[in-house]
Amino acid sequence: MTAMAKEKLIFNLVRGVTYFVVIVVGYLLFDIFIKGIPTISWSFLTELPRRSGAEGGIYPAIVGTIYLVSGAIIFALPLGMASAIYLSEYASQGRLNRTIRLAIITLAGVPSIVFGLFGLGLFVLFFGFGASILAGSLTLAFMILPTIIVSSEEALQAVPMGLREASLALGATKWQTVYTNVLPYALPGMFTGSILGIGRAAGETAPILLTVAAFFLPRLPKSIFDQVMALPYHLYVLATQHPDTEKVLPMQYGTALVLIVIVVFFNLTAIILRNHYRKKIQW
Amino acid sequence: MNTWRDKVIYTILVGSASTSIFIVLLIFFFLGKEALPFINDPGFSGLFNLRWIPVSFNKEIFGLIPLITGSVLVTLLATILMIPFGVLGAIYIAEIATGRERSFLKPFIEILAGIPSVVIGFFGLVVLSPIIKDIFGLSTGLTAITGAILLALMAVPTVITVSEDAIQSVPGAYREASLALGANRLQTIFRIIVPAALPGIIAAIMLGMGRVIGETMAVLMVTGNAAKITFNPFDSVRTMTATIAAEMGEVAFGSHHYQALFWVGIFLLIMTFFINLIAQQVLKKYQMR
Amino acid sequence: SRTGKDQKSSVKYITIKGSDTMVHLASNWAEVYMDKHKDVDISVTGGGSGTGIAALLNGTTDICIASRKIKAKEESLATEKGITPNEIATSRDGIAVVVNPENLINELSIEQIGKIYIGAYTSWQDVGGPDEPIVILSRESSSGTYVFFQKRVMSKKDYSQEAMLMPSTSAIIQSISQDTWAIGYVGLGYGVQAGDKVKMLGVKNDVESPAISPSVASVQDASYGIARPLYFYTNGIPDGATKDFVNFVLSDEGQAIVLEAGYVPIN
Amino acid sequence: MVKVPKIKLLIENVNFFYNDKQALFDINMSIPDRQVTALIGPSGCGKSTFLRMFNRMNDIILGTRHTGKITMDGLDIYDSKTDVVKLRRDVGMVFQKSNPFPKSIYDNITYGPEIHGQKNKSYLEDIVEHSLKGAALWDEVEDRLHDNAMGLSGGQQQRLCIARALAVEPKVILMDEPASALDPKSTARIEELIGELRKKYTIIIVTHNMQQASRVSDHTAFFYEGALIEFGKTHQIFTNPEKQKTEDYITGRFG
Amino acid sequence: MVKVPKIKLLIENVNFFYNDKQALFDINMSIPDRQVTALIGPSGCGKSTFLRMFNRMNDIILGTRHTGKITMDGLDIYDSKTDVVKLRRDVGMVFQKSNPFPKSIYDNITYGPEIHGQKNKSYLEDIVEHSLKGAALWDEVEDRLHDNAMGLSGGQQQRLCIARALAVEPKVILMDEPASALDPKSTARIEELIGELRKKYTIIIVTHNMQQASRVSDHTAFFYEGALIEFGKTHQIFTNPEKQKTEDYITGRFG
Ligand SMILES: Nc1ncnc2c1ncn2[C@@H]1O[C@H](COP(=O)(O)OP(=O)(O)OP(=O)(O)O)[C@@H](O)[C@H]1O
Ligand SMILES: Nc1ncnc2c1ncn2[C@@H]1O[C@H](COP(=O)(O)OP(=O)(O)OP(=O)(O)O)[C@@H](O)[C@H]1O
Ligand SMILES: [Mg+2]
Ligand SMILES: [Mg+2]
Repeated sequence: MTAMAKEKLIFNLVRGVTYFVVIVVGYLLFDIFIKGIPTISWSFLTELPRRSGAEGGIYPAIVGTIYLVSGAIIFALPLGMASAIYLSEYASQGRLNRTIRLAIITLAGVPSIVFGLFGLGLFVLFFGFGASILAGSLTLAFMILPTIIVSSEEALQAVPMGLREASLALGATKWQTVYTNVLPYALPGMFTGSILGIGRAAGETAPILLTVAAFFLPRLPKSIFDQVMALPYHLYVLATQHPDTEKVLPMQYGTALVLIVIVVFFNLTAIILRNHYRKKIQW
Repeated sequence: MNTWRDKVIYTILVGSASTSIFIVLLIFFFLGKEALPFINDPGFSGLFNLRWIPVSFNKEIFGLIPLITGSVLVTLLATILMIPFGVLGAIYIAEIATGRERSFLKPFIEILAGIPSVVIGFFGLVVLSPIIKDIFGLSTGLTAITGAILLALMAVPTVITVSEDAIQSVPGAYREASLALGANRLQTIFRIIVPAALPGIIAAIMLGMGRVIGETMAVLMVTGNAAKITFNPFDSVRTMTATIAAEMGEVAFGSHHYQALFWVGIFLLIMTFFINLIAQQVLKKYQMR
Repeated sequence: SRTGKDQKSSVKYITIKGSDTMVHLASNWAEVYMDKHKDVDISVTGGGSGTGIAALLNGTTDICIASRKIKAKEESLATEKGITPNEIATSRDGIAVVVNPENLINELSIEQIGKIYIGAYTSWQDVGGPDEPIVILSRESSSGTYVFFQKRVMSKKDYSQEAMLMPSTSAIIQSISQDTWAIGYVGLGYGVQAGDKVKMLGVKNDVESPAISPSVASVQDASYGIARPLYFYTNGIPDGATKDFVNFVLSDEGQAIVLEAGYVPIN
Repeated sequence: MVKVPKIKLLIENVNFFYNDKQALFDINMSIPDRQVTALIGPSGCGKSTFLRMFNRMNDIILGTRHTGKITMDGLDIYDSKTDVVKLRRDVGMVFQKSNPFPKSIYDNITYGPEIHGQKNKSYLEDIVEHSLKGAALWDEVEDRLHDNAMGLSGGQQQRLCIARALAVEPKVILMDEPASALDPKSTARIEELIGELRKKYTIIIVTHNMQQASRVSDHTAFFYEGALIEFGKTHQIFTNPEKQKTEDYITGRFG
Repeated sequence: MVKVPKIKLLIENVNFFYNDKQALFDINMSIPDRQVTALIGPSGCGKSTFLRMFNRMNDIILGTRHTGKITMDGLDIYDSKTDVVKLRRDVGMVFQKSNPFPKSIYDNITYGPEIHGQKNKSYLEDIVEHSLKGAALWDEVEDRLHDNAMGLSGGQQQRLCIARALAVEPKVILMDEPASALDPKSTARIEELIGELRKKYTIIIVTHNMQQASRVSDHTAFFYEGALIEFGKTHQIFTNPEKQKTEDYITGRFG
């Protein structure tokens, strides 16, 4: 076989493998889309569930998911970005820095169910928040914190050293330098990573199972100490606990579709943002 | 004035960064607090029993070994599956695909990373497990391999994304140098670029493994959850994450079973911690270059 | 928790937490009750019987739904915390033993089923079928059904190590409908709803007695041998809105909902 | 008679370390006010390291330390009481790779004055014009002050960086191979500019280019493997060096 | 009588485009065999672009195209039947920034022969010694052939890259500012080496450094804004250019 034929063959093989993954994912999305779309209607999106989810809509679950995700953002974003700024711009080689990094690695490796256990122990029971938006959001926030820190730090590191040096050499203080010449260029990247983390938070069942999610709660929460319904948990119960399998199957697909749309929406925003800013900023 | 403001900001930043340490300590504290009484009664060695029979009218046994082997089996299988797909996918996207293909493939793969694991588990139960059963002529499709395939599916985007970054960051100069010596693209990719990106690719695989070990919902739905020690991919296995997720809700708080579940959590944490630690170490070496 | 708070507002809150088996039944009750009592809000949360009982002990729920009886360990914890769990049987759940419709076996005795589940019988040949391995499906060890089945059918012996523990009843039905040689147990309601996806076996209480098919009637008159009660636990005798709700559940209307949800009314 | 120049910077027994690696060995030197001092020497000999000591830019590299003393106008710049921020204002720096901020030309110049509290619009405008003229860039960019600085050519960018440094009115300007990435025309332009600036500023310039050193500087310091081998009038160093090493280097016998 | 050198490369009416941007305008030129041809001109004039046409290195940049014809020994190198891989074997290249592979010195050299199918161990060893000697690096690395090439100094790395190019036995060697990142000593070393290599290879070198061009080359081509302004004997170009632009550039009047 000539080198050229061999090259062609192997490239086609690699292409085949890649598109196999694409097709599997495509099939998965397509399947859920096709089976979910007939269920989607205005009333499905805006009504309360009836007959324990076999009829009616998923409005409280959508709202609950949005609350939980927003809560997670409010806690995790500032904390994560501040941590990243510290690690990237301020930290020296000291023991504190090493310990923080070790902690972040550890956090990144904590399985989501363990976060659930932790949230139950700390927020629900110890702090006495009960199963509540506050407890659930905090648990999710802690879960996505390492993602936000790591990706924000990468975005900060991508800002050329020359800009910092130039600013410092002009007599700017550290914070002036970071604030005017590092953050503005790192922000898109920081948000990108964060939003990817948030997408993950929106789809997780395990951490909210024990800390916030209600299966049936026919009203919207009034305070952060209320429980909420949430899409992933709703889907989980429909898929596993409902006797009327035939009847809830369309509801399952509908819920899965809405959940995917929400997650994909977050991810797409992130991807578009990143592409947009990558094109715009050039050093 | 500036120095004063800088100091305040510095304090805030240090404080924020330190919360991670605090959280980790809290996690260990809370897991430990619930788990510790187990050491006195029924005793730490009970965890190394070969069976996991948490509910019994005779004798409850809380051996973690079958759960650990279950997790290890599924993780290994998933890793073996995700490596070719993840690495070849990354090579394709970074080196072979045309510009337009790239701009479609990359976001698509990234979207896959965001599909909730309940959805993937649901898909596995309804679609994948019958396929596995038929292909391999099994009596049931709920096996380790089914779980591994789903987990590989979930981890592949991580592997592709991170490996692709690693391949991308191989200096273009190597590529040019190789081509200028009369190497074709295939030779350049596999003899120069992939070796140069190898540490990053290994790190990507380790990160993927981390995700695989920690994933809960998908395995819960499709591996059959029989707590037995086996290394047969077509057997049903019970993983550590699935055990916690499934049993935590019904268990009597403060019981031995409850404590044992927290031990499962601790072991899980230790396992993922080491995998991530190795990944970081490899990544660091890579960045030194 | 909502309990005790918001007393000033006119809305009364009831929280229900516990067994995943019962969440949809409980939410059906809640839904109908709330339609009639606009001044009452009821939330229903799963998580498991253990979670529910723990919540009752922590004072974070008004009603705990449980598919098993409270355990001694939990009872002693309750005493410690000054809580007196009050048990109310609300309905019954018949457990149907199901196989794939292609399986020619139609009935088994409780003893035979027990031997299958403890791993003494591994081939369908052992119970008069073809020489095919038996795939054993069970609910999770955490489920009340698991324990109940162990106690009622398996003479309290341990499950076979080969038994596959499914996270849900739907998963069992799904698998049975796909695996020709599998056996499983599911709540009567699930079995009925599954239609011809699975076949419910007749159960003989002992080798001599006739096989009884699971049905609402046979569970209610206790001729069908594998059935268990489903409970509410409250802290002491309920009062106020909770009491009214419990009464509603036990009323004819409440019991009609039980039937509709696939469970068996408590006489 | 020859006027003895005032000493601006005095370097005494300076050693410098990157972690365990010593990069400078016992340097003693005095840098005259309002003159151009060139630092030459083979790659890796420590020129940049030395230069970056004067505005304590090495502080931002982890694991560095030094011994010895550097005083500017008699004040120890490494004293714990020294305000680093103020020091860097007094000691401007131009880097090898031009590094304008990805902002408008105008904003690049006003950045320094603004962070030092200057808010007056018309005053800022004056500074912009003044600095750009000082860096011989005004004519070329006058009518596009609000365009992005990244759109300028390499040579223009480098002059913008010089203008940016001038805008905070430093006393000393450090230049680390300011022309090495530039074409001959831009290089000539920068050299011309240095000739202008030396009237008002103390300039220290690192260069690889011997001709450049001899063209622009008054004094030249030759470094070799972290040590100062020879320091003196540029003319003398290039025509009649005292040390054999210096001569070998200048005549290109080694690099 | 002056020996008329054989023509190795013939360039006819060549235009080159990056997407819509034209980088080369109607170039006609003939490059003599076994001589050194220097390409000079201000930054951005198209020297690198032109150089990279000879081994079709521009092919790997998306959106490029050209018109016109380049022949090597009479064969059209852009013909659809031309084997690019074979072409690049015949036309070696050394880049501005040295780019050894992150492998051992030995593996760097053997990479080329190996991908072309050479498997014989002792033969490969011969090639390594031979190429390193050819690049005047053998003595310095002889006893650490299996060390990582990244541990070499800049100048050594650049010579390794030359050795690596020699190992595949090219006929033409392209060099894009091979010494611009090097110190004077290493530069001198490389220039010496070019003097050696010209006996066996056709060399085309891009340089910013006028002195270098005049030292090492036989012929010099002056490019300006994508056009070939003047091409001739180096001696003549530097002492008596025909075009005013050439003279202006060489005397440093613009860059
Ligand atoms: N950040 C650093 N960490 C460790 N060593 C360093 C660092 N920067 C420079 N060095 C080392 O210190 C020595 C002096 O480096 P320096 O950059 O000052 O040399 P230089 O004379 O400026 O060289 P060049 O002409 O190549 O710029 C060199 O051996 C270099 O490898
Ligand atoms: N990949 C590319 N895409 C678009 N334009 C390019 C690309 N590479 C070079 N150019 C443009 O083509 C023209 C010629 O560039 P080239 O790199 O050939 O110049 P050069 O003479 O080698 O310059 P230098 O001396 O700075 O290396 C320049 O205007 C440059 O901006
Ligand atoms: Mg330097
Ligand atoms: Mg060039």
